Amino acid sequence: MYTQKVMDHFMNPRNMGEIENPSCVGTVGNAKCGDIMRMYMDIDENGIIRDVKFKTFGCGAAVATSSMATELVKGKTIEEALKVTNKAVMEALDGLPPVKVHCSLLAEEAIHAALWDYAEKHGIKIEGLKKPKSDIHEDEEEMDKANY
Amino acid sequence: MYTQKVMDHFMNPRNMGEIENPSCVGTVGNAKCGDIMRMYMDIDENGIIRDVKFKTFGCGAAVATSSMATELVKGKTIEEALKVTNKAVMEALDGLPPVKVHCSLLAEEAIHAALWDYAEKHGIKIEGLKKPKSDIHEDEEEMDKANY
Amino acid sequence: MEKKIYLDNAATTKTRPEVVEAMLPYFGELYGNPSSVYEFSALSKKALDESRATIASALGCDGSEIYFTSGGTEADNWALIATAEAYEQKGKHIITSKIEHHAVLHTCEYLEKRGFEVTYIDVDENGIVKLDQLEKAIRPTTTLISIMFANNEIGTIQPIKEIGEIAKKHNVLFHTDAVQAFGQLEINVKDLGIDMLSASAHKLNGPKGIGFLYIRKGVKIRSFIHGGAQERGRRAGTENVPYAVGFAKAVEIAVKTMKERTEKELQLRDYLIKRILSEIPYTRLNGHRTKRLPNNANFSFQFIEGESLLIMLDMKNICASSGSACTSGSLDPSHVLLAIGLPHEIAHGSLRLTLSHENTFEELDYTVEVIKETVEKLRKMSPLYEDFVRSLNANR
Amino acid sequence: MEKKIYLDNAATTKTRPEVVEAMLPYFGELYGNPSSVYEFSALSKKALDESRATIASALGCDGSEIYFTSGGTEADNWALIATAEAYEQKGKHIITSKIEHHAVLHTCEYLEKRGFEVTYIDVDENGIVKLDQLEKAIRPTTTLISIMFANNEIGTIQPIKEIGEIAKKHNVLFHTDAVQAFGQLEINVKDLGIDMLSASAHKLNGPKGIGFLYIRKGVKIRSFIHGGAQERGRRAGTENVPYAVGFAKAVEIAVKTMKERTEKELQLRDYLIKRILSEIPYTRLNGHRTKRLPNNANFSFQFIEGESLLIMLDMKNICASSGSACTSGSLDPSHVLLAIGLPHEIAHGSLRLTLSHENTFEELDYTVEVIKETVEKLRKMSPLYEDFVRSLNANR
Ligand SMILES: Cc1ncc(COP(=O)(O)O)c(C=O)c1O
Ligand SMILES: Cc1ncc(COP(=O)(O)O)c(C=O)c1O
Repeated sequence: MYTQKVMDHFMNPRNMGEIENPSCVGTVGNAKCGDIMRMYMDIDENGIIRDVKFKTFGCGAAVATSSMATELVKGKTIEEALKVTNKAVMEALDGLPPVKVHCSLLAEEAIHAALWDYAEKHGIKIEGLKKPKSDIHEDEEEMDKANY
Repeated sequence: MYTQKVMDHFMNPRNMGEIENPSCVGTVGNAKCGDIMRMYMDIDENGIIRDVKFKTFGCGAAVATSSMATELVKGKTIEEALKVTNKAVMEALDGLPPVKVHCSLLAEEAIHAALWDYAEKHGIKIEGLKKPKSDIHEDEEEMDKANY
Repeated sequence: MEKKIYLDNAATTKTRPEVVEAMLPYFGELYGNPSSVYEFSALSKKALDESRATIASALGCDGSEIYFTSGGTEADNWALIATAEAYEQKGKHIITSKIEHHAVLHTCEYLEKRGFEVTYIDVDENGIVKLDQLEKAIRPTTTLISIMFANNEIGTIQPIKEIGEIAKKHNVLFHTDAVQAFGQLEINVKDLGIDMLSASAHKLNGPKGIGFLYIRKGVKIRSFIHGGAQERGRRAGTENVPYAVGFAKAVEIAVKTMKERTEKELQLRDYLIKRILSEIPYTRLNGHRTKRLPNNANFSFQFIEGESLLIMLDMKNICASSGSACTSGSLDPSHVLLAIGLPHEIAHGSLRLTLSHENTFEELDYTVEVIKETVEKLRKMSPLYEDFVRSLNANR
Repeated sequence: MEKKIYLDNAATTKTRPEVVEAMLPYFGELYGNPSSVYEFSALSKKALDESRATIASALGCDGSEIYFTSGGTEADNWALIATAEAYEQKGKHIITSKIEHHAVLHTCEYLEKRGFEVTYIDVDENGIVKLDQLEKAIRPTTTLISIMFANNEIGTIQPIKEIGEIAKKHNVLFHTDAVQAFGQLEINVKDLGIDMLSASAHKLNGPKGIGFLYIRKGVKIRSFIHGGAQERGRRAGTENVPYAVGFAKAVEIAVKTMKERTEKELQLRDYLIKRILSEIPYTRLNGHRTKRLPNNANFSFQFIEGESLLIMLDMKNICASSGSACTSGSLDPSHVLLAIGLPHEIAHGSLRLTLSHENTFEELDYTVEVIKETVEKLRKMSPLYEDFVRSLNANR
């Protein structure tokens, strides 16, 4: 059901773990839906994401999208990181099954949540960053909805 | 679906044919239901059925029950013939499938119809003989009816 | 003559050895449930989806538009009941014909009990649906037209494209029961304007107990059998993977052999029809002379009754039918034969012979001789024939 | 370790070679339609009726009370929908439980849309239906109680006899979904007061796509699938003779081997439960400790999510499930685990292992080791576990 890339990032997640004394942390999702992602970032004085780590409670796609998201933002500036969309995460993973698309949204949201925390802690405003929702709901296919 | 006896009477019907100048004839059933039986009798002055013949338009069971009915009345008196019931015909054939029970009723009725004709022609009243219905309907199982 | 002559291919067909072969691995080694998560099950899922794609390509549609069912009957029930329910807001009127299979007619009766209205369109003496009557029957509240592709008793093929156009013009959905046609005729659902189509594997040398409903993308009907999310949430129940694979194999072969096979059947059929009609008096062919399934012949022999004819043929090792198999045992004459205008006693004397490409001319020669003898024998026993002969003589 | 370890026998089972063997003739040579008139078809009809009788004797009922369906799901749909419709005059209320299979629950939802009322009875923390609540829920308008025999996820066996008595006392029909129980437990429908019972062949080493509904003589429900007069007029559609024969063979073997087989399963199951619970912390067994199917084990591993666990097990060649197969892919945690009172995040971390007598202790040893490692790995990745450990340390 998953692409090889997804399976690779799931079985061998990149940047999994914690950062001691991180610049910021963001946690999104909820246990009810079965997905929680937490992202730690270490951001230097130039606004470059020097290090990033994640922890995820969730399905294979949730783990893989978090892993890929960390890879995509690591070494980037805050502005660049903000441009990492769920689409980019999905493409980098060679796609996700339709029912798993919400995982990539959650990964995007986790980046935003961490950056929001950074902005709050430093009392700055990051252009284009909105307060992240802590909870992304499934984007069910119309068809499925019609049947239940 | 049919017993060996039924098959035997169907494939080799006894007393099939017509009687020229019969004492009486009875025809029962209707083409709508797919069964018509005609019975010819030759009855002597002592009220003994000397000869009997039938013709039947109908299924295997219709042919077999007519054939068996002729065997059961041949050589009998009118009174004896009146006592040949559909049960007797069925038993003599080792049974019929439930949906075919009406054929045996039709055979009984054919005997009655011939005898009724005899009574009318001779202006006599035969004890216990009612005017036969020309048409016997299927006695469907309750269950089947409930389903359609 | 001990070998049986099977002339009842409209009732069911033999499952092809290649089909059995194709199914076997899915009983034994590849038994995973297609809905499970692990890779072992992905093999079942793949087989299922490939089967779907094979079947879809035979109809000119997409795999995602094919939903497996337990047979033609379930597919018919589904199309009618779920459409009636889904479009109830628009109206509660359905149109069908008088010569549909019981899977459609009894489902209509069920819907009538639930407050739906059904119009049953007449057919002409050849069994072709009256298109003008059909179009006039459409009301603003009509949600569905269900007309069979080809009839199972008399083989008549309906003007499907015209019906599709009428349906489209009036914005009504069009379902067709193609259980007899699929595998015998070329069908392209897009060209013909078909919104839903039922088919069944066992009519084309696949296994008994699997069919499908084609549902055009965009038709918003729900599931008929509720439960798990199988068949994209539209047909619950663990999927019958072996039969799906077998069905696809049967379709693949049916498509590949269609031209050659049906040409052979046509020759056999026309030979049979010609001999029977010319050699047995007081006999008629039921159904349209040319717009008929290549393997169907249906006769009425006046003055005799069908079941007794069948049994006598059976004693001579000929397997035939007097109507649809599932109504044998009932006393009513075929509703199809009554609908084309036959009187009861003639309808009762009908015989359906449905061929396969494996039948031979020798088999048919034997069959014609047996039918001739048997009809003669039964007529001699028939009071109707006696009356007829008397009236002939009286008029002389 | 390349050989797969199949621990998902509640999802589906391998079709036994003897079953395949028994079916083969009915594809190839004995392909006659059981409803046809000729003798060739009588062979199919005989096989069908003998299969019915074999199955009936396993349940202590009569062959005429067994109606073949396309699976457990159809049987459940039939029992619920046809009973609701047939007894509508009496009332429009049905009682079921919160832990039924979707085949029952989604059918109830369908009936609710059609204006029927459904009461969903709670279960206790072990998954046993609350009998007092059940009895109190009965109204004068209640027509049916449908409670499953044994649950497919947590294996809990219900007090069927008591439910049968309650139903009888209040003159309400009682249907039970025995899809998981049939073949694993002894069932006598008369002793247990069951009016209708659903079962499915593929759960007991028979083929996928055939099941049956037992309908006690006297229960006046109609057909659910309308059409021909097959199955004594109650279930239309050409009969799946090969699968009926295969189902009967599977039942015959299941009955013959039941004692030995389930004893073996019990030993395996209890060994597995003991090791998992004692060797992996923050783990619970879901379902009743003893009133459970002999082959079912269901665990919740706190702080981790089920699908990722499943996939990692799959990478080690272990086939398992996190709920019923047909709901995998959905994001909602199991309704069964929520009904027994688990919080969402724990319900999400559940694993169902369902054994067969062919599993070995060696397989289970390997499985336990893999689960241990995997749970540990996933907990290290889990923010929930991180929070938990922090709070532990903070409280020290
Ligand atoms: C308890 C229960 N009921 C019903 C079903 C449905 O059976 P089937 O897959 O044969 O339709 C299943 C299994 O899938 C089940 O476990
Ligand atoms: C025209 C037609 N529709 C429906 C059916 C029912 O198909 P099945 O037997 O697969 O349920 C048949 C055959 O029995 C048929 O000939």
